[in-house]
Amino acid sequence: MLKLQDIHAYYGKSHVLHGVSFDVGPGEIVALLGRNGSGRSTTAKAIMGLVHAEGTLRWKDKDILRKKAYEVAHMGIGYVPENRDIFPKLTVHQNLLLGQKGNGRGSRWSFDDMYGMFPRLKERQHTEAGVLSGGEQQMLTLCRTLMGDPDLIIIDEPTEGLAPKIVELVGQYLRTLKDKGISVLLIEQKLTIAMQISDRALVMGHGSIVFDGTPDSLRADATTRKEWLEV
Amino acid sequence: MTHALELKSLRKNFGKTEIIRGVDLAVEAGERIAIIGPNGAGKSTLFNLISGRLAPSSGEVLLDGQRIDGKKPFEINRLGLSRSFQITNIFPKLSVFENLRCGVLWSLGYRYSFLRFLSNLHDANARTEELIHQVGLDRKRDVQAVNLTYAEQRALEIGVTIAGGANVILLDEPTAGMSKTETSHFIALIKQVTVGKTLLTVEHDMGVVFGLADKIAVVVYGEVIAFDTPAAVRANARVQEAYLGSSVADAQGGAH
Amino acid sequence: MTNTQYYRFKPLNLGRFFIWSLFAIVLIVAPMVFKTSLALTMLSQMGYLIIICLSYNILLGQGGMLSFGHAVYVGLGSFIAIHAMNLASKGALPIPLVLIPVVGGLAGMFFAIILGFVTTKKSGTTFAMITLGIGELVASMALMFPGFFGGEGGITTDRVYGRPFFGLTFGPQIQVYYLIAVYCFICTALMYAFTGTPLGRILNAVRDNPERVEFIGYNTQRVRYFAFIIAGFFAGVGGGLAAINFEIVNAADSLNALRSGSYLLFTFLGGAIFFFGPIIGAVLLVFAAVLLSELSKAWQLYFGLVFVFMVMFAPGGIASLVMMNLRVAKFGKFKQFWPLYGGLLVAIIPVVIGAAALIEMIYHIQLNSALGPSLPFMGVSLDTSGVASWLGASLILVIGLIALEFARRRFVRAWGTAQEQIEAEIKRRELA
Amino acid sequence: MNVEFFVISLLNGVSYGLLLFMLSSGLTLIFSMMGVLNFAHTSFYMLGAYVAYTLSGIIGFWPALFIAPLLVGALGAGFERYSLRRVHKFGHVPELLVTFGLSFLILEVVQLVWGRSTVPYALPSQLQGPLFTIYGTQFPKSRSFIMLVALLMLLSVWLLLTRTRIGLVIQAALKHPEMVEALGHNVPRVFMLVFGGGAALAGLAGVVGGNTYVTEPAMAASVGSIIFVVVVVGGLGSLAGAFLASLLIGIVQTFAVAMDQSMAGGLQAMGVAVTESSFGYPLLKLTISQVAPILPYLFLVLILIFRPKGLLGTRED
Amino acid sequence: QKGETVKIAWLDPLSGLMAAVGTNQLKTFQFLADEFNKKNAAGVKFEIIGIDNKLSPQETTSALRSAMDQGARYVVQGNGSGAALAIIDALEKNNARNPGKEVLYLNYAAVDPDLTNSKCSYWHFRLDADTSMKMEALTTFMKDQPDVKKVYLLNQNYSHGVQVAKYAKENLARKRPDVQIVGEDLHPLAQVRDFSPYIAKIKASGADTVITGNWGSDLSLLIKAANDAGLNNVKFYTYYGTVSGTPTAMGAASDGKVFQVGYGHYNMGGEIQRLSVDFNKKFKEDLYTSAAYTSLQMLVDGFVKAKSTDPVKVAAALEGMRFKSFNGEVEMRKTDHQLQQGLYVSKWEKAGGKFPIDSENTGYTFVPVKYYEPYVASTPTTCEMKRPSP
Ligand SMILES: Nc1ncnc2c1ncn2[C@@H]1O[C@H](COP(=O)(O)OP(=O)(O)OP(=O)(O)O)[C@@H](O)[C@H]1O
Ligand SMILES: Nc1ncnc2c1ncn2[C@@H]1O[C@H](COP(=O)(O)OP(=O)(O)OP(=O)(O)O)[C@@H](O)[C@H]1O
Ligand SMILES: CC(C)C[C@H](N)C(=O)O
Ligand SMILES: [Mg+2]
Ligand SMILES: [Mg+2]
Repeated sequence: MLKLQDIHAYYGKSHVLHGVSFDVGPGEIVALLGRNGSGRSTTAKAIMGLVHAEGTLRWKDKDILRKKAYEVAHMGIGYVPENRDIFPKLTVHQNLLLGQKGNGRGSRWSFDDMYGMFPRLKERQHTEAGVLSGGEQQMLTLCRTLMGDPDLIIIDEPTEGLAPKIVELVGQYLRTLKDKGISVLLIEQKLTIAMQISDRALVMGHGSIVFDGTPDSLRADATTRKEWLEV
Repeated sequence: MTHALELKSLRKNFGKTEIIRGVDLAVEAGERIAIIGPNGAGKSTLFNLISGRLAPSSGEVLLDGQRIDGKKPFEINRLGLSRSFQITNIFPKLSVFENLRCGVLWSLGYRYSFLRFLSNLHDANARTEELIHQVGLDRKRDVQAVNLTYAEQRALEIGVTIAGGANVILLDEPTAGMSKTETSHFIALIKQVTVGKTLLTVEHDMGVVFGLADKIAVVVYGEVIAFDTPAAVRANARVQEAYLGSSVADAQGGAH
Repeated sequence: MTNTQYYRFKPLNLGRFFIWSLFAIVLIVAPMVFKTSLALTMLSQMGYLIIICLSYNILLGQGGMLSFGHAVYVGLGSFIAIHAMNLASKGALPIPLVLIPVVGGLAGMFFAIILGFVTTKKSGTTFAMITLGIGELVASMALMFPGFFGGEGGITTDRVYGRPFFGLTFGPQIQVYYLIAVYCFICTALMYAFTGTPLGRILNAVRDNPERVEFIGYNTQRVRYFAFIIAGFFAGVGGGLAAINFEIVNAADSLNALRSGSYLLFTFLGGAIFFFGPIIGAVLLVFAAVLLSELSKAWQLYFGLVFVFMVMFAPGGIASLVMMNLRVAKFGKFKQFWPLYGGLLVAIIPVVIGAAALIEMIYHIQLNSALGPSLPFMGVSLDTSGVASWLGASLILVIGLIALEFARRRFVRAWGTAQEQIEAEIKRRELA
Repeated sequence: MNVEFFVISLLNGVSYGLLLFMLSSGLTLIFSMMGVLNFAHTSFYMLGAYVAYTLSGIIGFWPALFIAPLLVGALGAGFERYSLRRVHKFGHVPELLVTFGLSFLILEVVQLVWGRSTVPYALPSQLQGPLFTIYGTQFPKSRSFIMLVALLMLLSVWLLLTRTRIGLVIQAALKHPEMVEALGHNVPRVFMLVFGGGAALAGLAGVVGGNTYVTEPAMAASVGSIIFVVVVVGGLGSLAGAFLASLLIGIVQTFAVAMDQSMAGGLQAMGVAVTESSFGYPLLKLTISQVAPILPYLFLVLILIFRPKGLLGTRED
Repeated sequence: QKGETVKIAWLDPLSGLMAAVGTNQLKTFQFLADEFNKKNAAGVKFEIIGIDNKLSPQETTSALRSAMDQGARYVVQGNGSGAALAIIDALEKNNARNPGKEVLYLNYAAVDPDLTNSKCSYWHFRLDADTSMKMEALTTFMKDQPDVKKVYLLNQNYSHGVQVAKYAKENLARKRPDVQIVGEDLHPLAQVRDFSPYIAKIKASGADTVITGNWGSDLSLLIKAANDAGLNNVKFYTYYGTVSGTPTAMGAASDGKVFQVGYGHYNMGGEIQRLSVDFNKKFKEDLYTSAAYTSLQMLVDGFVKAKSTDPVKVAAALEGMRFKSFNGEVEMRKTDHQLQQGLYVSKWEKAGGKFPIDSENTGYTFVPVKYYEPYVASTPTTCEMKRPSP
């Protein structure tokens, strides 16, 4: 489905990704691991067309390199950024509304699905999103992206700032997504959850992929873990 | 007897929803308290009430026995209570040095002075240098705060918070967004700069919580359901059910 | 640690001494170089406008307060100053002329204390709109009180009164210029000093993040209010000097929103993020207001064009352009830019000439056709009725544009590489 | 005040209020959605009048009524596309300044093309004459037409804001433009459309305002600040607020003109002797009618001090 | 003297609120200078240097300095008494401080009576009739209008407007004590967009006559609002009905309802009429500032009389000089340098017959209904002229 080959990305003049290659299949959960600053978020942005990138980037056999973010979104990729980026002055409901494309008909997800997933959001649906608690905001961003009915969802550190119990919940929901045939590219710091739910794990280091295999093989590969994940 | 910080049946509602539903809490001087609780339980709101960002709907907040509820943030700060923010909140266009110096000025009595030069305020400058060193930003002394990395900004956030030398310090998720290594670094830093002070922190990372706190307060749905030592809290069934869940917390807690 | 600090500051101080001396020398020498009476008028205006623009920048650049009503404080300062002069010459008030600007300053400060109290309660757009409202109010009301404001004609005065001050009567413009220059220097120095005081720094903090300032012990309203009062004082000093310079002040002219707007525009054009930006702005203001409008009937068009392009391409104002080049020079990379700038200049000349010729011809048709179809333009005579002039001007313009684009591309490329190298250099130094 | 005068004044007040609303609806749109203090708004208003003047000479007033706003809107969109968009990332002050510069340019170009004096932009025959006569005072058709247009503007902007997500998209994009794009919205195009739409509304106001009042180069500057008052008093981001504020200002100002009371009179009524030598006599003797046209500014200042959100606003900054 | 070029600096607004008026006047001066250059008794050539003073007294002072730098020894100005005062003030100082570089100021339209009374200056000559003189003529006319019974004064709240109101009240009390002032209003200058509240007030007051010194859009909008509301039985007595834009605003609807007082009208006949027509052909605008003609004529005669173009000599020659302008013989009164000339009260009516030339292509024109000899409108002066000691 998604295929990256030798992607290079730049912030202005600084070269951040040095040839990233991997792919994500349909209905697959792929974890993208790595230390702070290794370039995981940049990879996500490169896919979305939010940073200048070079290389081959294909989605459903179409070239999406250099496409504008809204075009990429319309082709079915959803993105949940790491710093949440909720719209603080809009209500929870309006935030979700903005996630929809068109009038939302034909989407796999409805408002009720979202509110069912996180009842807390339903309680707060007419509140300004800016006053939500940190964790609530995180839930909101996830739902907002789902409202756009993506076939692939890229989630950047979704469990950041969530209470342990909610972290588990998120893990469950990611698996539900998979059951609905949606692929997930999960960018994580916390190994625990990523290892539990993903089908495949990628490890990034210094702007390129240094490991690609199943979670089990990563668990077994002490050197990679030592060198690229722990300090 | 007076406590360093005391909350008496504190309540807060936004419109019709009551977010804080009667919190009583007494913190002794020099204690380190961790506040945990599910998302949206009202931890940050509690901090906002204490620090004056919000006014309580009812109830009292006492700092060293003195009522501070309803006061403005700057008044509370002048009484010796300082806080950091969950979302980094520094002066983006000023350098690291200037950020910290701003934090120092009031407490050294320079107030709104425009008759003295900053460069001649030797005590303030010395204190700032010391702070820079403490938070480990020597190398970034003259870098604008916007240009710092996330972790550095968090360190600066703490630096600005402790700069005024307040005795009671509130930290809202100080380690959010940091990697494991950075986190443990940071805990050491926090421990070091808050020696002898009263500390309240909000945290989700059980590793941090257990590594840092003398006592833990568990907030659920706007109420403190437990306030005890870490071991006792961990054993508390209600806490387990309401907050910790099973494996994740264990995994986090076990890592330290 | 402490060592490095001293090492850091010393050369800077030397440089500072040098710059201030240079500033003083420029102030002293300027009227000796530019001798015409027009030049002297312009220099005098620059002198007090520098004070006004700098005072405006205490609000805009340093405090993040966008004011649409700065002229109120300048203007009221002028009025009080002029009344003080009239009283003094009647012998009712023992104030020598050299202290009149201080009177203006105190007046500006007084009104800032009164009006600023409500204005500075808020920040951001709300602040801007309150200043707009107060500005309009004061300007309109002034016309209704001819007793104090002198109505349409304003209030006049004679600055020559009392005993001469060390032999100076302040009748001749040159003496007035030097009075202005002295004030200009002192006020600039004071305002610069202000940036280095605790209040000055906290003001920056309020600009950047008012919320956090509340949590380090400062009352943001208070900080804004104090800054507003200080700005009001210097605005009033500038107003007082203006009153001395013109010996007339009238409400319609000195209080209105247009005047406030021009302080804003030119402070911004000069560069609000640097202390010295407004100085450049003030100089430009005089050139635009006095010279440009005399050189060409189309001055507002030129002004609008230049302004829009400046905001689009150099939002930091002229000062930021200067600083960017200084940075390049500091890293020893400026040499290669001489020819590039030369190229730009060579390309711009025909663009300006061509465009200006066209614009002037169009304006000539609109305004001056009574004088016949020919107009003098830079030494040649253009004929608006003939095809040749139009064609020629267009041709020059087009050629210039092509050359400019060419030069621009080369410049941008070189500039990019230089910046890249500098960034790398900085990183390297940081690591070292 | 007798009934006759009251009715007529009320009518005048409402129609003036609606004129203000017509002038400011486009600004509300731009200001509330994009946060841009568009100083060139009234310049677009002026352009609308001039373009319509020329067009109605060629194709007649009624076609011009539609085409002129479109042209002005296109111009606004072009300005957004090629100038404002570049400046957007630098913040609000540069945005404001660039529109300031634009207002200079438009003024000069208008003067170049149409000259510096009033142009004879006349009402079409259908709009000439009174619509009805009440107590011997005529109510002109042209004014009723303005009222109609203002109401239509209210309706269409309201539909735009409530029936589409454009408002949400823009507000969200002010905070996190990249995120909004990542959610699949073409943000630049929306900005351009909104700005163009605002300019078109201003243009439309010019088309109908220009012949009811006068079409001259000073027409832009003369309504420049009053419409900011309307938008701010109403509350940033609130269309209903702007509407309410327009009517309120219109009515207050109209009735204020009728009041010849002054503070001096009030004091005298209370038994305080006020003479020409009393302190502040020039102020005391001002009548309300004399200050009527500047009451809106007083209103603005008071509102901002006591209710910074504005009448119906929800946002504060 | 023969063949000399005389530079005249024209300092008036080319931008801002009064740009239209200023532009028209600059064209008038340039056009007339061209005409005079073809043939004049002194044989001089006039060169007009137009400088934009933005209607601001302060800008005027710098404009004046630049004019002097460019060698102009004569300045003309007319819009706004504020700027006029600034010039007088500056010239008093300049002419005292720089002997040999004196400059003369011909004021062609700034009508504040103070300029030739308390603030009078030897270097200032006014060619327009001031507010009090025009009111003198206007009220003399009204004296004979029995239908004037209730008068409403509506003026701009600044010096000119206040003075119009003041003189109107004084003069009417003197000449028509039976006339009732039923209302008086001062409104802020150039702030009112909608005059209908004022019209409602006028109507409610029962006034049959409005006296207004308004100009520019304040007059255009006022009259438009009156016409819109169908205020048909009220006459407007104005000062500035001819100023650019106002005729267009009046149009057919104001037929017979607007009076104006001034030193001329559109159909004066003679040379000025020929020039007006030429001007209109050339610029598609009206020539309404005929004081420009008087200015140049006076200079020419002054040059001849002084046999020099030196301002000092010319100033001396001008004092008390009588000369012939387009509107008959006029005199530059020595005591205060206020030109004494005849004034017309004219009425807005359909053009044609004896008065074929219309205004701004409206088909309407100001038809003279009464002419007053100079002495009628002449008002006393309190000027104590300080003359330079020879
Ligand atoms: N806007 C930017 N401009 C310049 N450099 C940037 C920018 N954003 C990130 N970088 C740099 O790019 C590199 C990769 O950053 P990225 O955000 O992709 O890392 P990450 O793996 O997601 O880490 P994190 O755990 O911090 O989210 C880092 O060195 C970072 O400093
Ligand atoms: N100004 C406000 N208006 C309305 N509701 C608010 C406001 N501030 C906070 N809330 C609500 O109060 C609840 C508690 O928020 P708070 O930020 O205190 O949670 P928290 O315990 O810090 O959670 P987290 O751990 O996720 O940060 C949330 O549901 C939030 O939506
Ligand atoms: C030209 C006029 C409309 C101006 C008028 N003479 C005045 O003194 O204000
Ligand atoms: Mg990341
Ligand atoms: Mg929180």
